[in-house]
Amino acid sequence: MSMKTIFVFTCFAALVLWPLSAGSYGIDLVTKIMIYAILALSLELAVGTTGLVCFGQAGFFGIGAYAAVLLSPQGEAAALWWLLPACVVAAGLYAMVVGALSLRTKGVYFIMVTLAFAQMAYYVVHDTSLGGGTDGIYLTMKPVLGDWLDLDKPLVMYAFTLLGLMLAFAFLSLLLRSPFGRALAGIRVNEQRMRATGFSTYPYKLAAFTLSGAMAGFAGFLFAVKDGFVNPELMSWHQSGAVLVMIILGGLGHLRGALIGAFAFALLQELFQNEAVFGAFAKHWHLGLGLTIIASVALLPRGLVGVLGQLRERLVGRPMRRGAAPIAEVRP
Amino acid sequence: MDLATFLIQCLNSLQYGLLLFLVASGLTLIFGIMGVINLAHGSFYMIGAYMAFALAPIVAATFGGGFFSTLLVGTVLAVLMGYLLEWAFFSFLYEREHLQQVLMTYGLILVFEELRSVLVGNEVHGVQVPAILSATLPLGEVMTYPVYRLFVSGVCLALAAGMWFVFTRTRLGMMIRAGSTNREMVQSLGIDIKFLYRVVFAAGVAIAVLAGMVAAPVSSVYPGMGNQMLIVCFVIVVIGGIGSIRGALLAALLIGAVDTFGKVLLPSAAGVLVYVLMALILLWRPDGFFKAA
Amino acid sequence: MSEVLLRGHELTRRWGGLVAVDRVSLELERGQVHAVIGTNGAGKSTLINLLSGELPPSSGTVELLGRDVSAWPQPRRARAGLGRSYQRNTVYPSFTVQENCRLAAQARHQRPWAWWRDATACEDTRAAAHDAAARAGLTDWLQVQAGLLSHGQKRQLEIAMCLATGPQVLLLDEPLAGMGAEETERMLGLLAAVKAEHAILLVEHDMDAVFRIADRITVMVNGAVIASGSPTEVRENADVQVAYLGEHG
Amino acid sequence: MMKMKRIALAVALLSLPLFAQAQSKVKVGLMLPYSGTFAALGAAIENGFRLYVAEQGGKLGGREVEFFKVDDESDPSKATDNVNKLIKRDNVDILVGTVHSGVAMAMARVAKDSGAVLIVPNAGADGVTGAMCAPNIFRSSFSNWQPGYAMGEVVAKKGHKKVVTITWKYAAGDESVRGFKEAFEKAGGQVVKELSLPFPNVEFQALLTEIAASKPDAVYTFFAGGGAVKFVKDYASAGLKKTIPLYGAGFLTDGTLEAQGADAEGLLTTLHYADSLGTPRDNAFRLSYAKSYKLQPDVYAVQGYDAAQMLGVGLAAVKGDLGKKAEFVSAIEKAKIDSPRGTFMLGKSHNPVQDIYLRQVTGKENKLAGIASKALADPGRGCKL
Repeated sequence: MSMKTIFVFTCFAALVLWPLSAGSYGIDLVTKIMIYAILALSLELAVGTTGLVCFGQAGFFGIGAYAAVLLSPQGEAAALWWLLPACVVAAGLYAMVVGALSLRTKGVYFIMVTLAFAQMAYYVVHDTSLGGGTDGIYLTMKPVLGDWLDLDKPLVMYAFTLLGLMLAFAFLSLLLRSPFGRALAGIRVNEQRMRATGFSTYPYKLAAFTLSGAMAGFAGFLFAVKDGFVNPELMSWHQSGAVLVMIILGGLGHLRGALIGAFAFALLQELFQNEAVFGAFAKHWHLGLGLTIIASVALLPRGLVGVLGQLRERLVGRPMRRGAAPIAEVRP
Repeated sequence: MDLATFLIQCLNSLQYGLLLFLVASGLTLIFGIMGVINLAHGSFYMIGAYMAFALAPIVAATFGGGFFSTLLVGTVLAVLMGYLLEWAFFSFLYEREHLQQVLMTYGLILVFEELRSVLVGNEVHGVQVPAILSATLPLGEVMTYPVYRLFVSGVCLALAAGMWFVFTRTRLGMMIRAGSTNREMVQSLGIDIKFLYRVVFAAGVAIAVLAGMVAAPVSSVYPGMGNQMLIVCFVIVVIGGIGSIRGALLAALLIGAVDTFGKVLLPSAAGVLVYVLMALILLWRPDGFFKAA
Repeated sequence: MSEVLLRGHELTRRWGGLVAVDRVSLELERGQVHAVIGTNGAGKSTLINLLSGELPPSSGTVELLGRDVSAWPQPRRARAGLGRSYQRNTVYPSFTVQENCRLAAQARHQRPWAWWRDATACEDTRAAAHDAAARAGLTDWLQVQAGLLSHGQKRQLEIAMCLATGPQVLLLDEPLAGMGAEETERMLGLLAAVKAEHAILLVEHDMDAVFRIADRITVMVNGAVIASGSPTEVRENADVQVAYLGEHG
Repeated sequence: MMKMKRIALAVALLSLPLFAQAQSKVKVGLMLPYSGTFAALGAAIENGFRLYVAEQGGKLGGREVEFFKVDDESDPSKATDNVNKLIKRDNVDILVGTVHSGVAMAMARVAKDSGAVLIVPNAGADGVTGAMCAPNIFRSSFSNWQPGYAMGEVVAKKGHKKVVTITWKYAAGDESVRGFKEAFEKAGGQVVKELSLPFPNVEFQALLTEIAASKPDAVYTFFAGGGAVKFVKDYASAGLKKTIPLYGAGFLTDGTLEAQGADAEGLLTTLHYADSLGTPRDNAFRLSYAKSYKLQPDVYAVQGYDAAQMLGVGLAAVKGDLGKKAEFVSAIEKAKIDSPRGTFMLGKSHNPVQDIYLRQVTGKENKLAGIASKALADPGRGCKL
């Protein structure tokens, strides 16, 4: 077993054991972080794996969340077995449309077109009464699966989210090793070469983008079920930006990076907001967070994933066996 | 809408478009030439507006000057700030992935916004229109048009002309254009690309700060004002074609018009129009109006 | 008899007012190395781009294995048996040699839907990859990361990746660029070894090498063909001597 | 010696539960914006709240008050987690918050589900004391409907017939305009055009031109913060202030007068508070606030102050024992809150039934110009209390 595998298994083991030691707030907090980790994983598939820098991931996230609320029947609980797939499909369909159109563009233009489509979704729920407008809308009854799955209980929600995260991670791990995943990796580094080799890259990219959107929709569904409340801000560009920050912070090109990034980003916020640690300065927590991010860019070129490797290089002077390949050029 | 109203709306859209251009031109400069996706650009605009507010009393006390002295002092400070920021935060990032720069500028947004809160506070402030520009011109039956808005448009036009001149007529402009197309070539020509980048960054920051200062009397000064500007600036830069000054001008005027007429004619879709427009334009021309010079 | 695998007919490509490739026709036969030479900017790389489908021609047609493929996008032509290499090194630096070749071989059997399968467990692509690496002389380097190879080895890997796709036609863009004498020899040996089963288009600056290995040579100047024939014919062509060889002394 | 110690120990042990009861602090969770656009409002609310607690000697209902703070960032997508931080991590007894309506809606949801007492010290979303109303949810401020409705009556009384409304396209603006329209059209006026622009866009010029073109008798508007400043200045510099009277919900000129300068002079707005009520109660409050914080209080400070009063009433009624929820709730429902704005009681849906003042901007103050609507109660639509 490689270090990588051991690390991942340790992480998931820790997550499984966490509720034993955590209070109810700790469980809520980690549930939230795991939802964001799924969202980050979804973005990692587009950005880190395929080189499609999407600045509109929150759009798919929000569509998954809104679908969970809007598709639920009034006054009774929806059945999980159809609601969950419906949300995932809704987000995936939107991603497919967005991808089909925006994949015509490259680099920064792609970034901005994806942003544009997310903003469109944002304004649709923000400016119309479709989803309760700016005040948001409640999910009054959480979806159920028979009698035995009650997502209203925090611990059940935790377990369900953890399962979702594990499945997402396992799915992506397998996917990246599969012929499909290898082709995506090739496309990220040099798309032209892939075409010359005989890969029609457009369907590959579209499939990856759609999958990514669908997975973001899954995260959105979980979010709606956990909070029971959705709001247009779920789709705002700040959200898209925050997820992007998570995966860059964690380290692009690694699934672990998305996990680590999501946890690090959320926990750093918790830390700097903590009055017990920072006293009155906790009010200015943005400052601490900002400075930490800047420091991490300056000191950790490969993201948090690369920390161990960097340490080893510092100590032993041995280069990493495998450097992260550079991401597709963003420059025009 | 009768003709007179239509013409006034055209004037409004032109004036708004020019202001947008003023802010966006600094972004397209940094973006196009250095390839840095500068999310903190809106923060520079915000810093400019707060400078107009916070520097004014200090400048008045030291130099006894008014609004224009403040502009001058602020611009000088902005150039210095841009120069130092490039040195401290960006100079080591060019060899890295571009997304690292995104992360860096995201961190800077947080820091600037919070420093603003610590230093100046969270209140909304107004900035006085300088006395000599405070007159208004009659426009139609009930409306008047403030001279200061014309002044803002004038500044934008002057800046556009100035940038055009620097780009096409000076050695610096030549180096900048060469640097944006081929870094290695410029270096082999014996031009110090590090210095060049630092100058470009400082110029971009100074333009954003200047825009903030000039806009402050009409926009007022409040927390979060930079982030509002940021996205629309990116839209303009991308529609215009990254790094293209004339593209940014055209795109800014277009966005100004869409925003102005959208609010009047299609109020229910006013928010989304700009993005629909951007998506359509980029699907039609995937590289924006003009490819970089 | 000779078998024409790829035929370019009256290919033209204009960039605005500039004609980069001007009504070029050529035929590639199995078992032959067909070299295209010309000064920088003569349109050689553009010609390869037209043939491989990377660029659409302004006019003219391309025929691959007897079928008109002019309207086919590049990936489809590649799958139909048209392989190409690039001037710049385009190997995937973070992949090993084996992975590079395997990825290329995968183009023939893409199986994108089989998300649960490990790409490396695919027997046929693995075999094709190993075979290609062996033919390019890289068997010993299979597990080495491509980014760590020497320049010459990277060029070999380029060829190996081309071969791994199982092509009939090879379009090689300056495979000898930047190579030392020993590396050049190895590459020429490699080309001689594979030419029997393929039709090869070779764009190259190294004249000695071209005249040693080419069966046919086409000379381009300013986008147009000024001479075409056997090495001897081309060497003795007066126009060529003026336009090209003369300059090189 | 030993004996003494033993006795002391016994006394200590015996008195432990008693002491615990009397000494354990009541935990108040303040969920307010401490960063971003509304940060100044959050600070004022907290100041007001703390001022009342300090005036009571740091105790409400005989129990000391301990504060827990969370920055809600005015971001509804983080709201549920932030409330849970207070409820589950800090185990607060009382929730106080917030400014942003969307965040308040999320808080109301959690409060409704968990049964925690929530006092909303600003957010005017009609739904909080409408469809979302609950026995444990109170508001010390207003509903968006209230100032709008009051202004509708005022504008109609002034004899204006045709009015144009303008606001941001978001819930607070819509609700305020709806309140205005309801009263104004009931009194025979007509809203000829409802203009809106996307939140938080502040480019008003196009819509001002539109107003000038349709030449209404008056304009009603709802803006707050930076947008309010810019709107008032733009309105004046477009020359409209001289020709078409501008009326607004009070936030148009609250906390923004310094920035608006002369352009705000003379504007009429409606709100449940004004700068110079001149009542002894208000004077005392303003003096005390100014002394404590070296700042002049505003409506947000009053709302924070009254939130603390409401909590104080409830706690006093149950002698600090929050276990008696029903008594706690009914005490607040029956109480007359002695607010600096004037005494008020809560309506059926737990929204203040209060006088809405008509204020006129004079100098840098919102001077009282009369009472726009006496003891105005929010209809509490959708509330089933």
